Amino acid sequence: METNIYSLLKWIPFVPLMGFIVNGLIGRKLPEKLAGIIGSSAIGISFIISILSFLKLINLPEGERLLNDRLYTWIASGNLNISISLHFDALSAVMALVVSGVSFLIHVYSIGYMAGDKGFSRYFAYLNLFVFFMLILVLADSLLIMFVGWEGVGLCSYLLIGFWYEDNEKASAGKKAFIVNRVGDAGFIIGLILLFYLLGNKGIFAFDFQSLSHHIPLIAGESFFGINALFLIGLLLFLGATGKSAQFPLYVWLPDAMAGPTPVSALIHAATMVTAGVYMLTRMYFLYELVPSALSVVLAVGCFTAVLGATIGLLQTDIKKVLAYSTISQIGYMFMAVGAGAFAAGVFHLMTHAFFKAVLFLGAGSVIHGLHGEQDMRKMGGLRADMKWTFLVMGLAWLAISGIPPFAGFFSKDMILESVFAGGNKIIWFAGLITAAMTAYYISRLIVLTFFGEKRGHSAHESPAVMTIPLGILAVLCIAGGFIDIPHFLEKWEGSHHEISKGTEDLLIGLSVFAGIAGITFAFFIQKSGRAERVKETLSSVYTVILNKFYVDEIYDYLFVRTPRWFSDKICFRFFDAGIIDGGIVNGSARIVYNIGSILRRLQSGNAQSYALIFVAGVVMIIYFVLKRFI
Amino acid sequence: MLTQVPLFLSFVLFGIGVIGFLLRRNIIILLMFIELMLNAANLAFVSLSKTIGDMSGQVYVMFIFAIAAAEAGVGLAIAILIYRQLKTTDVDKINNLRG
Amino acid sequence: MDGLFNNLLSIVTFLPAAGALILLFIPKDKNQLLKNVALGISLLGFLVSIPLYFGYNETLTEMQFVVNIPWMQSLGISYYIGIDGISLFMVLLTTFLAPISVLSSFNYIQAREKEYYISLLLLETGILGVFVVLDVFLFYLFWEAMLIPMYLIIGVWGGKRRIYAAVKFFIYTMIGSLLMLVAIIMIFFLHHEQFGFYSFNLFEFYKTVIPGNTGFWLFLAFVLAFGIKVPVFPFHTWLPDAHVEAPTAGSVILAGVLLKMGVYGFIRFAVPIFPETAVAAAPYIALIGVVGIIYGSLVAWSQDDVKKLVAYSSVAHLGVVMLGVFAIQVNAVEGAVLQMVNHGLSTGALFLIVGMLYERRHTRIIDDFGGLAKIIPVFSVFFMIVMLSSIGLPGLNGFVGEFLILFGAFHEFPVLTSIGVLGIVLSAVYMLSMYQRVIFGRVTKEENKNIKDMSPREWAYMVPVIAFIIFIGIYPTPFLRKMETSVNEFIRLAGIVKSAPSEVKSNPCGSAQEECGE
Amino acid sequence: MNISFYIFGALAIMGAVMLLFQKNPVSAALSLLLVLISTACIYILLGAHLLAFLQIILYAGAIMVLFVIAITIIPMRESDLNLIKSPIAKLLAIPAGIILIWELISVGRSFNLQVPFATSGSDDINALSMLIFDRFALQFELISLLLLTGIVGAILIAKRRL
Repeated sequence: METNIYSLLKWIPFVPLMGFIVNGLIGRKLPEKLAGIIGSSAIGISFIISILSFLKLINLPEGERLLNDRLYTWIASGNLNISISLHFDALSAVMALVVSGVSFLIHVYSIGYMAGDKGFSRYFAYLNLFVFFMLILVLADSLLIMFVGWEGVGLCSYLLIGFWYEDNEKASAGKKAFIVNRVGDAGFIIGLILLFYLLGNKGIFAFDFQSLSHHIPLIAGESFFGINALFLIGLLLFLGATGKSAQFPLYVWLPDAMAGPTPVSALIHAATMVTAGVYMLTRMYFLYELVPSALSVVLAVGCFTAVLGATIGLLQTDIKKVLAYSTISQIGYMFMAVGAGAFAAGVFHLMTHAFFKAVLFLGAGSVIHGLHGEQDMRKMGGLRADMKWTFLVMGLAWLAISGIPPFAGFFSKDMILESVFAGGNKIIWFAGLITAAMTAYYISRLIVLTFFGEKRGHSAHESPAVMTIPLGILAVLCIAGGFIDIPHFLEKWEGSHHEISKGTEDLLIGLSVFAGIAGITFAFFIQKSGRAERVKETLSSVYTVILNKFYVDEIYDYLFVRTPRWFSDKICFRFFDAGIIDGGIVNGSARIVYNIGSILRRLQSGNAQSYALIFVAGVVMIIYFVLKRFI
Repeated sequence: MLTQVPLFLSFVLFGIGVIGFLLRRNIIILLMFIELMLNAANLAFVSLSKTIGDMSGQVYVMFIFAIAAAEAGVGLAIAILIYRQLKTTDVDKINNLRG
Repeated sequence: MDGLFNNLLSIVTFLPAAGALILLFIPKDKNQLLKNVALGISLLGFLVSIPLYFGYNETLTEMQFVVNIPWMQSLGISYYIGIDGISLFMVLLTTFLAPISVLSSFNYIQAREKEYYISLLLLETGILGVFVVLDVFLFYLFWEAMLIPMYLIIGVWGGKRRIYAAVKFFIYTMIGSLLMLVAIIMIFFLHHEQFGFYSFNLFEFYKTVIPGNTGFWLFLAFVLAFGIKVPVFPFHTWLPDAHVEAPTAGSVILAGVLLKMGVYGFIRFAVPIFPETAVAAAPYIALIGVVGIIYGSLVAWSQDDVKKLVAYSSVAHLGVVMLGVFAIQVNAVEGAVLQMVNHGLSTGALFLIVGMLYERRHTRIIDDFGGLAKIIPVFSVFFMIVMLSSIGLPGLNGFVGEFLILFGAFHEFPVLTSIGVLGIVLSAVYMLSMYQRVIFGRVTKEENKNIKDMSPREWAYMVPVIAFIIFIGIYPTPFLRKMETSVNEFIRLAGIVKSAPSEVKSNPCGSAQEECGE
Repeated sequence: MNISFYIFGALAIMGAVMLLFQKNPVSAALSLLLVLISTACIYILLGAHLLAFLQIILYAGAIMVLFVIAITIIPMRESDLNLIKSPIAKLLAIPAGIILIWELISVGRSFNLQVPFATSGSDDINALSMLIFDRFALQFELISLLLLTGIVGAILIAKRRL
């Protein structure tokens, strides 16, 4: 396969980078509008270039759809030679378009949302930097470059979650996100090193994805400490993915990440960054296809997270928290797809999810904006009349996420369930179906609490056009997104197809639509006039456990924060470092010398004559020995 | 009489000098014992010089005279200084270097 | 001109000492002049050292810019200096950090300024000497000589417990280096026994065959000397004390280059002189390195003094470097050398940052700060970049070194390396916690409300460091390329199995046989 | 000849022993003088006439005068003149001295210098001065420097103010 040099490619990430530099260096001196326009137009240009590249790509014959732009050699050491180069194939094209497109809309939305904030230019600088890293992640031509973007988006996520740094809790949420991500990243980097190492042992030092996909069968039989090496690599990379994509057990940072500005939650913590794990696994599909065992782990974890996220989402009262757990659950869905080997379906759901979840978040942002920062759903209600436009778009997204045809979510979700079913995992499939119903329920609950019923204290105002127009565009995509034939475009990633009969397929579609409708109906039924309260009372213990998110945060806090902290402070520092090494050995030996000295010091009476006596005694003895020896 | 005899005399004088230096506590008396020891050394030099018939020994004796004079001068000056500072000539009480 | 180029290395090494001599003749009370001259000299030192980089031919394995003048011929001691691709960067790092540390002292040092700048410049010469000499005797001379100005800098211009810290630093280092001296003399005589002539030439030491058991003990002496300097895990307790008490510039030099002397010692002396022993001991030393990573990070986490935290983070970072060196694998060693430069830059910069905080608030306790981002935003940005570099964020310098080390070390010690990767997580934990408590949150203390943002002088010394931090992060190739050959040479030396010289002299004691009494 | 030697030797030892136990500093100085003069006489008996005279002039004259001046300047209490207090030192000092004497004598005997006394009158003073100004010229000059520094030192130490 030839590699094309397509020099426009580098500008996809670099225009946002320039936007970051401009806004970062002189942003504070610019008027607010200008800073916003610079930030947004940088992403706009990047989007346009993505479209141009995409057009160029689809004009290529089907087998050679790959654009490549090699910039320079980054690390050259020994046999290792890693160059910064960009890779544009069908998968990265889809991702680049989604990322830059959604980012652009959210940038524009942010101009309205963040208006008047003290850190306006800082916000846009961070956001541009995020897009830069995200595009690097997407366009990277090797795992290591991808890792650069991977960590970079983590950094930006950290910065943006803690954007209002004066609130210590928000800053802590940012820190938590970064650190939890780092745990995953450690897995990623070990997996990457293991992969490179094994390939290096076979004499292969080209680590771009194309040659990886060629050479990976070479190491298929390798084992490492008795474990199948590829399985291990797959798991380690997946650990990285669970960190970034907020999967069990590393999902805990995402709900806290809602501390950031709402557009950030929409962009980073729903549409783009958190789906990076799915993208990465899809990128490495050639590896995972060789190790079905790793894929089943992915499937199990994805399914478990989907159920878990949806369950916790059922009872949350903070509007953004509901969406956060929904995101966790939906990404679980994507991993289910990946785990079932239907990579394309995962990416398809990734895209539709990006659309409808962005709308939900931005709509929620609009509501929060309209209510002057109120996030508790129990204090909302009846906003239908005040915020017609917002209600309209959120309604579309609601139907989309609930899986009602013909909205986008229906197609992708159905595809996932179908491929899971086809893969033979009936239990997983059933869990997925239940999750779909629960999803429909909690989103409907959100809509009901927010827009229906009577007003609870707050009156709201509709957001300005700069916020509503991007919302509108995204809402259109919620409808149209399902008809974009991503799976076909990503044929390569389709995975092995298990054929199922037409009849079964129809039945499955029927069941999943039924699940969605059931969830919605149930929500409307139960939220009416105190029925929820009664349910709460009958199931109070279950209710408490779920409301407290199964106490996972507390358990993690105890296991991974308090205990090591205690260990570090009391055992390592105070006992071992200050006590044993410093107090015992170092100062102890000093004290021994000192004590011997203070005993010997007594001899120094200061009396010249006693010195003389000792001196004479010495002379006498020396002469004695000399006499004995020689005479 | 053999030339050994004055040599042995010098040994005895030296020994008494050492004993005195160790026993007495007045700083001036101590200096006197130092002079006594130097004197004993001189006697040894002279008698050995006579024994082996080399005059160099006597030259050394002259040098020691000079050194003894210098030592006595400086030593007594120090004694006076100590007395002025500490109002005592008792070596037992002069222990500023006590550790 | 040609002669100048040949003697460039001597000039680079002794220019600061000459500068100290000039300072001697400036009256005590002309403070501004003193500072300017000191700054000028150190800047000149850096400028003069730049041609070393461009003049260094990376295709050659042997030492370059060599000067070899016999000194005490009867003992085979000569003034023998030269650099390879590894010491090149150590020299450049030293000369680069020198003007920065001088500049950072302008306000910090208020008393005995003349003596301070003289000590600083002498220290620079001492360190440069360690990095360039190829004569073991001279090496020891510089190794010890450099202690004195550092001891003074900590002991005279330090904080409250400066005497304790200075003495601890001195004695710790001394214990190690005395044992090393014994080992050096031992090898010296072994060499004489085998080759029949006296020599302190490093390459003669390389040739000396050291029999197994003796080799082990002598190697241990070297390990102790260099290990204390690095510092590797159980010998690190002098470091936090020295750092906390030292003035800013002292900490910068200490962390930036002094610690590198230990690692450099391993690369230049311990491993090539005892290749077999070193290779056999490598897993254990790598283990100590990994323990250092985890332990240093854990302890750093529970510190409440910013400087102490950074000091413990140094222990962790140097643990990574040790892991890299003792992997004895080309990527890992290159990474280790690069990481030494990186650590010098980022930890040096962290100490500069702490120094700035201290100059403003006269405290280093983390809880005395909080919410600084609002008051001094520019400072916070610099702090952020430096912190990220320290935790090894890709795109900044720390990552490249760390990745190469981990990648290379994985070849030799996969399990250890995987544990070491945890250090990446932990470094984020303690650094971010510290950053958050200092910079984020609300301003709670009244005193913090009026502190000033960075002054032009502070810009002047932070910007070059930041520039290098970013540059190495995105384009490390110029650095890696220059060191490649030398690193390969190091690995070759480490792999050699020494054998006794083929024609042993008929009289094994050679010409001067006093010592061969039995 | 022999007899006079033994007499002077006995006088010298007697003076030394007296010095050991004198309470009065002036008597102590006189005891020391007795030792010095006896020694001078022994020098004469040994034929070292020049040294004998120098001994009288320098020691008995100059140095003793210094001592007497010092004694008169510094008032001394009776108690200061006693022996040291420490009983251990008292117990050890005399045996140490006696053992030292015994050891020195053994060393002296071991050299086996059984040379009979040559009572051949006085030495050649010319030869002595030739030795001083020729072979020991440098040392001689150094000694003069030593004396000079001794003088300067003594003045500096003892001065109240310059």
